[in-house]
Amino acid sequence: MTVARDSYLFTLDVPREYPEPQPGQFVQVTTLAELVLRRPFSVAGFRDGRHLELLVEVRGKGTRGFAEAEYGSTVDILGPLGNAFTPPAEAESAVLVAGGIGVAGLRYLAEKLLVEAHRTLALVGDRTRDALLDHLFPEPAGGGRYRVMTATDDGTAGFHGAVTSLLEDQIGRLEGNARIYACGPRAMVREVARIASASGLPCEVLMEEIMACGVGACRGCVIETEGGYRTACKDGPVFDAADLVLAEADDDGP
Amino acid sequence: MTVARDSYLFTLDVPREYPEPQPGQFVQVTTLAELVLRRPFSVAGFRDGRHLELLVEVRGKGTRGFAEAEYGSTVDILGPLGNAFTPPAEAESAVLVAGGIGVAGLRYLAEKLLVEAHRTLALVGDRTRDALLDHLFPEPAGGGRYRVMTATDDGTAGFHGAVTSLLEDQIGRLEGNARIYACGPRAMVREVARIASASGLPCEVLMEEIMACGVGACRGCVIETEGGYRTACKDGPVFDAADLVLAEADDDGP
Amino acid sequence: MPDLSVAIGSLRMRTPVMLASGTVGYGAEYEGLIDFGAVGAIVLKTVTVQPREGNRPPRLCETEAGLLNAIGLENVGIERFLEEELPRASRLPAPLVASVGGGDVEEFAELARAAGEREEIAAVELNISCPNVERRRLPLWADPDRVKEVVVEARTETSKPLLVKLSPKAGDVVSVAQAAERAGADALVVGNTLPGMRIDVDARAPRLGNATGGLSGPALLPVNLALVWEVSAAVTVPVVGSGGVRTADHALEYVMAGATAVQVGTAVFSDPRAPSLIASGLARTLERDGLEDVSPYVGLARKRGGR
Amino acid sequence: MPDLSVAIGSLRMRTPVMLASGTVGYGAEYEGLIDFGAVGAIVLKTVTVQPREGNRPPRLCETEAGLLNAIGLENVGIERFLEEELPRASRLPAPLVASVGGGDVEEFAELARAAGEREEIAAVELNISCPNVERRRLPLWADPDRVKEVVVEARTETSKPLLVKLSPKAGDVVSVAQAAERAGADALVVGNTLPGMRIDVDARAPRLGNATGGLSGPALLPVNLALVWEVSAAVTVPVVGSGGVRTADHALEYVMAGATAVQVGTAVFSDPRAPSLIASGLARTLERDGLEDVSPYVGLARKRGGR
Ligand SMILES: Cc1cc2nc3c(=O)[nH]c(=O)nc-3n(C[C@H](O)[C@H](O)[C@H](O)COP(=O)(O)OP(=O)(O)OC[C@H]3O[C@@H](n4cnc5c(N)ncnc54)[C@H](O)[C@@H]3O)c2cc1C
Ligand SMILES: Cc1cc2nc3c(=O)[nH]c(=O)nc-3n(C[C@H](O)[C@H](O)[C@H](O)COP(=O)(O)OP(=O)(O)OC[C@H]3O[C@@H](n4cnc5c(N)ncnc54)[C@H](O)[C@@H]3O)c2cc1C
Ligand SMILES: Cc1cc2nc3c(=O)[nH]c(=O)nc-3n(C[C@H](O)[C@H](O)[C@H](O)COP(=O)(O)O)c2cc1C
Ligand SMILES: Cc1cc2nc3c(=O)[nH]c(=O)nc-3n(C[C@H](O)[C@H](O)[C@H](O)COP(=O)(O)O)c2cc1C
Ligand code: FES
Ligand code: FES
Repeated sequence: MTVARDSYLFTLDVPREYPEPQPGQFVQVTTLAELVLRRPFSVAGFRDGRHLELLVEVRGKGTRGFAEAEYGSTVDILGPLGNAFTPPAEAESAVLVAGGIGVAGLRYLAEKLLVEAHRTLALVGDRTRDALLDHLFPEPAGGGRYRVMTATDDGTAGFHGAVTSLLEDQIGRLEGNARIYACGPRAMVREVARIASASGLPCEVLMEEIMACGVGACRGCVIETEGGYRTACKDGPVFDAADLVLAEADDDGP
Repeated sequence: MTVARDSYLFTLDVPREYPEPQPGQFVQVTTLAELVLRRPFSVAGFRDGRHLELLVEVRGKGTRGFAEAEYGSTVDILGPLGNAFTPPAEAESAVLVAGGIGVAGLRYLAEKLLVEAHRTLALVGDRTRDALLDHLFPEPAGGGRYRVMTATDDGTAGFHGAVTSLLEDQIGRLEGNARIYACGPRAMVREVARIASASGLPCEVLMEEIMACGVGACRGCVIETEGGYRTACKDGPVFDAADLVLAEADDDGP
Repeated sequence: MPDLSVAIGSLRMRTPVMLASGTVGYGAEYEGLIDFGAVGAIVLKTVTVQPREGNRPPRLCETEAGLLNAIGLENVGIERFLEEELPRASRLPAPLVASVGGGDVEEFAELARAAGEREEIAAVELNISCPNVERRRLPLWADPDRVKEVVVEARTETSKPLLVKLSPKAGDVVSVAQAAERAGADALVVGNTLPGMRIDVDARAPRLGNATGGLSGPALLPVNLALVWEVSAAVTVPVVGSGGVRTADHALEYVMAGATAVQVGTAVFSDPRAPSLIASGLARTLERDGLEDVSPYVGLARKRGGR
Repeated sequence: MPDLSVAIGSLRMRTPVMLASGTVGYGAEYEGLIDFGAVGAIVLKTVTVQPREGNRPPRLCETEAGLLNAIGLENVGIERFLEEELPRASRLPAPLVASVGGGDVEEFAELARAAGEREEIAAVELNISCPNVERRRLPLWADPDRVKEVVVEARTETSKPLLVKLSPKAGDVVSVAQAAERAGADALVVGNTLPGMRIDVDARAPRLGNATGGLSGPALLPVNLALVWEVSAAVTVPVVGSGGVRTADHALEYVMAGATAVQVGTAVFSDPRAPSLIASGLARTLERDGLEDVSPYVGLARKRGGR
């Protein structure tokens, strides 16, 4: 299903014995037979124990091949893999910050939080209105415990500016403790980490790196942390923002 | 259009200015974007100056990719390339010997001969009835100047035995001069050449070799002849059988 | 049921399908995903004397039909390897081969002794493509004389089978292979990755943090296959083919070129079932051809028309 | 309109897109198919002193993302080349570079003189990957000392720009490059094909009549790109990248790695329009980046984060 220009939501029927993924985990997908590596995608939803949802933005050969896969075809996936987000404590509100396709990494978490009626604020940013993926987050429920706000760089929808500015704007208005969850471009992640640190709030981020094995064997997907290199596939993809060494030079990402 | 298990007849609409191919010529086709080489296919028919026909047997990646191309998609072809069969003289009957997909290399010639009402005997051989491609030759016309006979290795249709045995059987019954045209597996070609030579009949064969440039530039597709190596793409693909050096060891083909 | 087993000295392998060093880590990471029962031997990730941090990321980059990696030999060092990783790996139902990488002759000797002492280890593979600590004109992997020294010293330190893994970037691989054989290698692995790089033209920078890396996968197959062809004609010890093996037919290509076994690396990333599928494919081919074991295939392409 | 022209000494090229030796024959074969007006120079098929028959077929084999060829330097010999082929080629609207392959120093000198004398020829490329006539331990392409001799002698025979085409199979390509530079080469072409082979497991024989051949195409790109990266850091003369260039972005990768121009070979087989598409793609990129010529791109990846 096309959900924005060049972004697609896939529903995969998984076998009955498929283990329930945790929010933050991902799967390694064979997108095109001729590619040497699988492609990692966050679990963006899991329904009835049988339907695994992936939200994919076309970026290169593999994602394009996957987007063009025929409806009804069989997909080879490995996973769920990796660690998971720490659920917020009873008293903490959850603040989700998603930039662009980063929505994919937080959507399953958002759904769980909604089901649990946890106090949640989801901030979704993108360049412009047509690109925004906020509608992929679950619909705000009654009672006001779960809210979605948007930001666009060009001001065509929601807050006019970066989603991180929206975060700064909102963070002061939160009542009680909060825990931040972020997924998006490197520069955004770095800025969220800075804001969290400045506000003394715990913050977890989902990090993307090119992957080969996906199971911690090849040491190909490492992320620099205060404790040295850690694998995004096994030690991550979720990291405590305070542990990460995020250099400006790496903002382009892998 | 599927014409036998794993064989397909394609009709390509060519631009109005497309040059009329001669029987024996071929085109170089981009079958799959990720392949490094185009694939050569004989012109198997040309209608109304606008429709180029190719008859393709799935052998590997390229032919499979081509067979799976969607109806209505655009195909990138180079050609017509190569030399052509020498038309039979007025007084010569034409004997066409096709083994397997070799039908592709002689079909266009057969059609021309039929149109010209030339005395023609087409012999088509294959392993078994279901594989036979004789129905791709034009239907025998009235007047008996054009005949198609078949041979199968397992005797399920036509002559029971190799098409070359059928040729030996028929060659004695021909009236007047004849000229032989052959296309098929190396071993068959070698045997036809031997029979032609023994009978003193002129014989031309269409030779297959793996090709890169298709225009005589790379020297990759050479065939051994009495006069040294000749390119299948430019000096050929049609060769005078008497000039060829056909070693038994090469029967497997390229 | 044909017998797929092959041996390199006392290293007896159920099938000629080994797992290549560095691609399956210390093995346990792939537990439950790879059918280790179908595997001839697991070559563990190369260990060095000291732990190594490895290169800065990105460390991977996919290229046409290939993978570039610049892991930089990140590893926990021989000590923690022997203490922590080896016990975990030894639970797996396949023989273990330790891969060791030294910066000089002494380190190789030390590593070979330390690894060879452990009964969990069936054989030792010397990875001579490692970055050099010494500053010499010729890097180790290209210098037959130094390779000979390394193998001679390692040989004195262990009686376990010694495999020497050659680098395709050595201009004269055959001389290096012969030197290793003369020095007492029990088998030659041909070979490691080839240096390569890609540039991100938008970022205007190399795609790998280390700029260059090693090329593996299908793109490497024809290159290492030609080296197996050359090397196996020039030595008498078994040759193990490595580079781009994904199917039973690829394994057979290496075997027909002169290899006794193959190592599978990159293919495991796209399909952890690849090793067992290759083994069962080989078994089917043997059955089709009415053969009892793989030995008649070894070097067959040379006997048949190979010039 | 940005200016794509680049120069190697007196060889002035309209665009940095050259046609690689051996892939377009003597040029005329591709008349009407390649837009020679968009091409910087045509490197003609390597000629030798005596005519050569070449290798027995099959001479080609496609492999994953690559092509193996074993043409065996089939050519008409320098005499017929100068008499018959050159006049035909000189009709084409692009400068001609003669590629010559000698078996020893004297042959290279003779060929460079004979080719350099002709005004139709704008530059001479020395193909040092040729099979050797002399029997030495090191083949020519791997021996810096011999390469130096070859270039020195060729240099005395012609004042036309001399390009030296290196082989990626030389273990130490940088030393060979530096030797060629010191001997007077005006540019280095990096590089030729890499040895490779495939085996037909059904026929149980090599797919090429000559068993092994040279690997070209996309699979070769990362390997030769890494060599351009290394070589261009070690020499001051222009470097020309060759291996797997199919798109303007591939050409840019070579340029950002340090090349001044590129050669396109195998890509012409799949699309004779590739050279002109690459040239127009480069022009568009220059325009987008607001640049007037390609020189700011040369080696840019090293300036930016290249380590
Ligand atoms: C844990 C994890 C979860 C992810 N979840 C999602 C998701 O839910 N939805 C989604 O659309 N994408 C997700 N990604 C990113 C996705 O994996 C890449 O976009 C994809 O691999 C690109 O493949 P490609 O063949 O289309 O692009 P390529 O042609 O391989 O590359 C295109 C560009 O993307 C970069 N790239 C390649 N692989 C990655 C990667 N693994 N991570 C980041 N950048 C990469 C390349 O360097 C290049 O610049 C996730 C990545 C990780 C590591
Ligand atoms: C002048 C000429 C005309 C041809 N006409 C036809 C035709 O009309 N219809 C048709 O179906 N086929 C024809 N062929 C053969 C066709 O080109 C090959 O079957 C095709 O290239 C195989 O491509 P592939 O990718 O499917 O197979 P691959 O995977 O490339 O190879 C499969 C097998 O076929 C062999 N092979 C590959 N290329 C060729 C080749 N060019 N010639 C012979 N064997 C090859 C390989 O060595 C291998 O054993 C012709 C070939 C030539 C040279
Ligand atoms: C991510 C990665 C890490 C590797 N690490 C090592 C290593 O530590 N030691 C070693 O000898 N080879 C290492 N290799 C090389 C492989 O063992 C193998 O020889 C090579 O990849 C070619 O085989 P393949 O194409 O099947 O992968 C590594 C390869 C990859 C892809
Ligand atoms: C069929 C073929 C023939 C070649 N002949 C020659 C040659 O005669 N002389 C030479 O220097 N290089 C020759 N090459 C190498 C090419 O010039 C080029 O350097 C190499 O193919 C890598 O570039 P590519 O990947 O763009 O093809 C040949 C390559 C091919 C594919
Ligand atoms: S992808 Fe192999 S360790 Fe993460
Ligand atoms: S294919 Fe290039 S000469 Fe025939």
